[in-house]
Amino acid sequence: MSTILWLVPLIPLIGAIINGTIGSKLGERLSSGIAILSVIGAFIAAIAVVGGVSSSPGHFVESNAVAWMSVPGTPLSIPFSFHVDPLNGGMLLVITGVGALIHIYSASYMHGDKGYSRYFAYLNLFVFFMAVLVMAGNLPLLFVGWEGVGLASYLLIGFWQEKWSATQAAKKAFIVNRIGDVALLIAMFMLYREFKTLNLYGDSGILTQLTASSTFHVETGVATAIALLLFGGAAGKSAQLPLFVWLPDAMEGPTPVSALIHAATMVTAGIYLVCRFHLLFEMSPLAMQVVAWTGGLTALVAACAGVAQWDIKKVLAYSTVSQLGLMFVACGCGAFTAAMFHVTTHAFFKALLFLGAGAVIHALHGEQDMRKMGGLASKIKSTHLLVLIGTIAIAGIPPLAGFWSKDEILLAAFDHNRPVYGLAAATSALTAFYMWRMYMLTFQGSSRVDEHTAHHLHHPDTRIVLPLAILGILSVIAGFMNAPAVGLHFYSDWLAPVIPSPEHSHNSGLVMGISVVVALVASAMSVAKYKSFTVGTGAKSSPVFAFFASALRFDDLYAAIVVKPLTAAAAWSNLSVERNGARGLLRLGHSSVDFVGKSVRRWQSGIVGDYILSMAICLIVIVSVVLIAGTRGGN
Amino acid sequence: MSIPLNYYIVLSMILFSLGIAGVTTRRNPILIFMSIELMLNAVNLSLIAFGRYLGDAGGQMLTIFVMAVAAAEVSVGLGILIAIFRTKDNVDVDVLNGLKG
Amino acid sequence: MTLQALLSGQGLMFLFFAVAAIASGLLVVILQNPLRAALSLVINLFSVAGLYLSLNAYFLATVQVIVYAGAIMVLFLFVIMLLNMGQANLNTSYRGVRTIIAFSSAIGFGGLMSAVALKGQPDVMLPADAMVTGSSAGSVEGIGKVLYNPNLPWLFAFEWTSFLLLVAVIGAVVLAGKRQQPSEDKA
Amino acid sequence: MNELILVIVALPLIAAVIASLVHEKSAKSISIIGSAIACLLSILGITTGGTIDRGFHHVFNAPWLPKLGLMFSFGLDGMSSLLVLLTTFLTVIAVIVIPAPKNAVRAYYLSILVAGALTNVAFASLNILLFYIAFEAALIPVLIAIGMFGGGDRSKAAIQFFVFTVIGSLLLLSAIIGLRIATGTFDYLTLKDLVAAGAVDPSLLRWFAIASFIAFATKAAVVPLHAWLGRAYINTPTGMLLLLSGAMAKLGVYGLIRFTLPLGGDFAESLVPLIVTLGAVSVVYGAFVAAAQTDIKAVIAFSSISHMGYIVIGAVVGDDAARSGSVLQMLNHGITTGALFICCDFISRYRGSRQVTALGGIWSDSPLFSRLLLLFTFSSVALPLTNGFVGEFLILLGAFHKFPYQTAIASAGAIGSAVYMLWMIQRSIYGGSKSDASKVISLGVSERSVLLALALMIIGIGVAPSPLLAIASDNGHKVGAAMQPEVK
Amino acid sequence: MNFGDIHAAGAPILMAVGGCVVLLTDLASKRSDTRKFGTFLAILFCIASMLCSYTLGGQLRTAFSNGIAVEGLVVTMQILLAAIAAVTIVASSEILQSFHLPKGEYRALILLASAGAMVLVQSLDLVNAFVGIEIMSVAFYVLAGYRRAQAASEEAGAKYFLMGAFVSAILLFGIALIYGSVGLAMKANGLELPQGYSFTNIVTISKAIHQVPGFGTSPLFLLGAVMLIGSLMFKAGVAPFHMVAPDVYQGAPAPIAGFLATTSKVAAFTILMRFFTILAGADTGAAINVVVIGLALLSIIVGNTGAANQKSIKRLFGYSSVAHGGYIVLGLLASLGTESQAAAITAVTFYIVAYAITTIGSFAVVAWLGKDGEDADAISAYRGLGKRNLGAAITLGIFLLSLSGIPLTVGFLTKLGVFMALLSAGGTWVAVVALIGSAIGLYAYLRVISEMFFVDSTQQETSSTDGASKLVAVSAATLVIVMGVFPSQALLPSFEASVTAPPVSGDEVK
Repeated sequence: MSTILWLVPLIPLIGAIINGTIGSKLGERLSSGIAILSVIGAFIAAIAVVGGVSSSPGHFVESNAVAWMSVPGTPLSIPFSFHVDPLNGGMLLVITGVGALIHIYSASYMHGDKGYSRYFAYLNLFVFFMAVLVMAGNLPLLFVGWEGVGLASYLLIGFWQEKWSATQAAKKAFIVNRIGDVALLIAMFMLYREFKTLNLYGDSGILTQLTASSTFHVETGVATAIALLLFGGAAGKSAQLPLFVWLPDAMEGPTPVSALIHAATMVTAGIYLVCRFHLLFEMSPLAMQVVAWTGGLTALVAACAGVAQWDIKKVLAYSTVSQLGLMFVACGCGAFTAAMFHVTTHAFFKALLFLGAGAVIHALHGEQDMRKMGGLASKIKSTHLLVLIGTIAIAGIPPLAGFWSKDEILLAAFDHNRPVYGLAAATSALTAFYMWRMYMLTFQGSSRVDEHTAHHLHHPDTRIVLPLAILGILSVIAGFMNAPAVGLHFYSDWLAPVIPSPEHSHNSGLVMGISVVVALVASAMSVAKYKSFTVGTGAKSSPVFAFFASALRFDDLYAAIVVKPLTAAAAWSNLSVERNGARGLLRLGHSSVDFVGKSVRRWQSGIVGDYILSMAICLIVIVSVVLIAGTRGGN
Repeated sequence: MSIPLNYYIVLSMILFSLGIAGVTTRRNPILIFMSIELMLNAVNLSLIAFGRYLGDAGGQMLTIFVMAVAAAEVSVGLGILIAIFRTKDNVDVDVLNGLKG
Repeated sequence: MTLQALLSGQGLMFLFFAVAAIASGLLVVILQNPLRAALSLVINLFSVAGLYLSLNAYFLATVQVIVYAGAIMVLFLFVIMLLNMGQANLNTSYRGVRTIIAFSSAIGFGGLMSAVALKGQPDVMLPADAMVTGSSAGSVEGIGKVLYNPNLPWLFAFEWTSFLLLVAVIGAVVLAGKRQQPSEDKA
Repeated sequence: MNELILVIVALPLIAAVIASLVHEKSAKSISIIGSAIACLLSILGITTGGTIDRGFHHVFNAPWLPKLGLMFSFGLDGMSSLLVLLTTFLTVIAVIVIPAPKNAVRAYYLSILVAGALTNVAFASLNILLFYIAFEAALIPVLIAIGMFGGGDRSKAAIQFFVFTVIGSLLLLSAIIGLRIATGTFDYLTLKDLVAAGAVDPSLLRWFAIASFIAFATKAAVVPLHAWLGRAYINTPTGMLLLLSGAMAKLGVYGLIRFTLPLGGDFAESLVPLIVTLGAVSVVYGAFVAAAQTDIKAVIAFSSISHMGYIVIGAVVGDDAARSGSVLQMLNHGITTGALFICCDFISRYRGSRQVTALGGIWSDSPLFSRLLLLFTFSSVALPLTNGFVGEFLILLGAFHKFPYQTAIASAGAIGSAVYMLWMIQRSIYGGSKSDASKVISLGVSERSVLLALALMIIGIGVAPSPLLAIASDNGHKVGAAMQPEVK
Repeated sequence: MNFGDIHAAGAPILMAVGGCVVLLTDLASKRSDTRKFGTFLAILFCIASMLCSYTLGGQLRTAFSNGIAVEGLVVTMQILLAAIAAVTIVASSEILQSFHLPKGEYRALILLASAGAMVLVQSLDLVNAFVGIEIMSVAFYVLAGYRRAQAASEEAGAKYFLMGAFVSAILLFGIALIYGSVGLAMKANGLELPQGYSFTNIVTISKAIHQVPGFGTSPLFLLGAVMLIGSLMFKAGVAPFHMVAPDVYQGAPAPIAGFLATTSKVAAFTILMRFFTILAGADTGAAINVVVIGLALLSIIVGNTGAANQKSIKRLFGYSSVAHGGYIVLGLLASLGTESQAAAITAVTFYIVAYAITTIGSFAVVAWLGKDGEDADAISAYRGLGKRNLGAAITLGIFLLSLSGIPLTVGFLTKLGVFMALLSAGGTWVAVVALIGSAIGLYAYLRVISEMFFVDSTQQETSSTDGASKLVAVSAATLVIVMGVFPSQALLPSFEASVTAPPVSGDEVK
């Protein structure tokens, strides 16, 4: 069993290497084939592993440790070791499953692009790093995956490297991620200082020491610090409030990339990290509050921004940020299982929506502005139907998946943190509103598509519709994995060995009622508003709308308080410290030597009389000094 | 009653410092050289005075050699000075400031 | 050594010659006309020669008069005439503050040295025996006995003085001699 | 056999002499042969052969000036054998990849080979006066290389570099002589024992600690003493720059580990907090100044101030893991920054300019070159699975429990490195291909193989650093059971 | 006076006689063919003098009734002086030829000057020293102004003469006062003059210092001693009496300047060494030592900063000679304090020998690069020399590196020697100032190297016709490197053995 564990990351890696080195010579069909097969292979291996996990007594499967970094003479020895238990087993399935679908989808979507094989190499590389991140048995290996996915997202966002905005967005994504990574790094050092090991599992692993909390006590200050740093790392990766600005710009990359990385997998790594260290978070109530409030505020902010976007992908991007905010609300309120469940369901319907949007854009030959869409329902019927399912799911309308998982979160928020519940409720209302706005502007209403693209609409082929269909089905049935109200708690039992399933809350009925009402009312308002939308009516957009459109002007805020001062500091240190300071020192030395030299050369006036006079005077001075010292001293 | 040694020594020191005054203030190289001769003369006086009061011939011996040296210096020195100032109109040592800095 | 002792016989001679020497020395430094300065130097030499006599250095006194005053000063006068510096040349040797500094430093030096000479040494009088016997140390015979005596240190220096004079001769010929090749005109 | 080091040092010198006599064309091949053999031999140096004496193997002693106490005494331990290997390796690469300037081919190869040989003497010497002589004599070929083959204001750069470094090393000389007078010997091992036994008066050791720290900090370009680096690196020809930044800068840190700490007595220990703070400041300062540069060579030059900051922290912090990481990072920095400088040389040669504004479109013109450049960039940014990460991680991990705040600031430096490196990469290789066909960077067989070799080493060390770490941990500082974080 | 004494004073005698012989042969023969033969003859005499002093061996004795001393130090210095004379004669054949200067007289003057220096080196009695100094100086005045057609050389000669005459008057007055004070002190304390010694003999002086209480600080003796040291420092070119060096070395033709610089330094420092050894014992030592160390530091600072932004290379070497004079004095004083005086004297002698070789070589390069005799004095003429005449550039480069004390050159070992002496004598602060001085000096020399190698110029290829000075320069450069790497083997064989004994001072010589 432990060897199969190795297969999960290695097969995509081999695919990436093949595509990376000789891909361009293989031709589209073969290179996409290799890529898809390698991800499907990983998916099958993942299934086998998950099977192994559920059958094994301790509910986890571990690989043998291959030595990586070890300094002789010190206890420090960090191996390549993998450990799969129910928590990362579930994520593994999502990653490889949704990954496979998106590989199939992008085989057709990227058709004709000259970097075809390079694209698939990067995609496989991403799956490899994501697998390593999730399955890592120790923190440095997790960090390898952590920064690895950052690298993959950099490469993929900047895939069309001719576009300046694409490479700019890629750089921005990597740097913002890096800020989070540094927080994670410092957290790692603090953990190493506290637990004197970096292994997560095993008898002396950090998590085992955490569980045996009786023998181990961390006074809350340190625990809070570590928890907050971990959350900092998670915020960087999962685009939470301070560090979310990179995700909307990441839409520069190809749409399948957005679907895979910026919806389903990479962004959820932050939540996985928090859930993995849930014991630590539970130790410090302050950390829980911070997580909850950050999540709540991010959700609300992103939702407001989502309402005012005209680019279809931007809407979905802000929606992802907002949903991630909700997941962190769940974590902040102790409902880690609910958070993980929402991760899973969100992966399905958000991937579905992104791929659907991709199909729409593909059909309209790259048009992404919703003001130039409308009335597509009749033209691309299959895409329209599946996107509708996705919209219903995400809007939180029962019985689809979105409703169940969001309801769990709202319930947890309602029980533990009433004000955050308010934020979450408002967010889910806004979510319903902007999702239906997107649906109405794209598929309903009068067609604002210019006639040239209209009459030879590009109908998506089966390789695009099949993944949509599968995701559609999953969006529908996934909700029933964990619907406690209806008595289904398959998912929480699955996670039980790692995260204790939440106790039954008595006011679930009330919360469920409120959320259903909120979702339906918001959807109705949105449908009504955008049914007969024409470009003219949008003209008189209110200042609030513009404020929301620019993501509450966070970009300008960061430009003012972070980017400008740093560039000024760089310029200052280069100019004043480097040019004048350090080299100034050299010039100072030079000029002082010059000054003394000049006075010596002036003393050498060339006139003999001066020389003899100065000799005479010097002689007198010396004589008197010696005489005074000699006689008086008399020593 | 003989004259104490100090008188001679003070006298020679006065003459020596007069010589220095001459050397440092004069602009005409020949006169500078004469002042140097004056200094040498003062030294000879003190040598002989010391020799006399120590009853040792060393002083006088050194004076002989000093005179020989003075003669040699005069011959070479005047040779040099003539070579330079033959063509120059005013005989002034400050003119020689080609080499400086 | 009271004043009146100074004025008696031996002292008188010393006083006379000392004043003459100092006066002529001062004139050498002061006089603008090089010719007059040279002549005052000659007077100075004579007065110092007189002092030598009072110190029983007869041979040296004569050498001083003949060689120093005679040969060297004549050479000086000859050179002064050669470079037609006879009449008082125009630029006085006064060079502003520099001259004052030079003069004061010279006087300072003289004062310092004489203070040293007076303070350090007790009044050294002539040893009794030297006065009486009027030894012939200063005479030609005395000098000769000491100078050429092989086991006295001065013979070595004497021999080398010959080479010194040789160098001086070569130098004079090379520097002031006539030019060999016409091509070697003034660069 | 004991004469191994002598052969490693002598071979390049002999090759240099022959190269300077023989015709220009074959000068290059001779130099390559000479330095390549030396490089292979230095791999042998890593194995513990020859006579062993107090932790040093391949110990070799021969009198040079016995009366003065100056002996040819060589010895290698893990650390110095790695650094010797690095130096010879960089020499080979410098000779292969970078074409010599047309008018003085022989002088160019001569200066590189001599510089490499003298640096090796410094790394392997066990006599502190011999170390000093090699330490200073190695500056001469660099001075000549900068002066004769350098860039724009090369004469100013050469003079400033030489005078600044020599002043530092003069202090070291006075310290060494102070030791010699107190103990009567220049031999490192006896000195080390004497100091350990406390037989040397502390005020002398204090002076030795201060003077040697200033000299080595100047060499390793720690912030206040880095003024020479900017102008020197930009104006050094790339071949010599590989050695200067790759091997000679490490002489400074090597000196700290080998001489300042053991011989500096307990005063050196009290210096450690200052050095670590300066290291952290160097990391941040280097990042800031690099971000403000427009010349890609300047960006890389100032980035190496930042990297040296990490290495210095790791070297002095006194933790075994951190020190082994620091030694490994010296190797990594030599490889990564060397590769970056080589790419920079290609860009400036084919594109005619190093200013970022004039570049762009290299990605589409020369795919292999730009992918390798990207890999080197990410290694410089310390991406996991590359060599940069291993060293940096160990340094910061080891240094954290003693100096948490400095380490935190230093890790923030990692953000800085991402900012300026990616900013440079974006402006220099991405974007539409603006230039005509002549500007396409075409790699010859030898250049391609060198770059690929470097890439393989970067990934290799990133994935399997343990064998090298084992060697690197033998650096003369057995701190007993490492890393007992004191009770919180 | 027996044959032993003649042998003891043999070296200078041979040189002087050589001078006369060369002079006579030159007069006797026709103009044209004397160049080769004259040079050969002169060198023959130099070698003869070297052999004569080498055969003296190292054992300690005096001759000419204690007027001169024979010991390791004297032997080494005399051989060095003879070598310098020979090298200068060889190197200056070019300037004699192109300026049609009288050849016979020139060689005679060089030999006689060297003879005077040798007398000074070996003299114990200040009278002999005075005569030796005068022979040397008079010859120098003539040599400085030898190329009388050129204004600069003329001016150099006149300046050197006027200052030299003034200083020799001061020197004489110093000797007179010492003679008087020693005589009076010994008479007052009833000490008898040892048989065969004069009052001005260094042995007697040291006897007076050691045995007469309080004599060391008696004002008359102090005044005399200071005057003596001051004038010797003028000859050695130590600040503040350094004024002569830059001007004369720039004025005089290069080979002559080299000869002046080295011979006067070698001679002056030997007698200074002798005088300081006897002073070190006395309580006067403290007062004079402090002052002299101050002067040495002053000359290091003046020399190095003066050289910093020089326009003329000969002036640069002038200032560097002042600086190195300062280092030698520092090494001298510091080493006298230590218990192992012999080792210290060895270090200082080694410094003087190394400095002599470097300076002769440097001036030889300047002559070599000159066009038909005219020296390449302006540093701007050296711009881009690396490309035009690589051999000359490398040679000059080696000398400059040696002057700045960079390892693998002899300059480094000398700097090391001085620092070791200073630090072991506890002079840490003095060492720091010396350190700063050498750094400034490094900057000055480096500027020239950068002019030669790092700046490209448009000047065309300079064809150098001066084979002789090229030979001298290159051999000096190789010697600098060889002595830098293997000093013991390369040195004069007599050096190691002979310089073990400290110079003659008080008691040991009877």
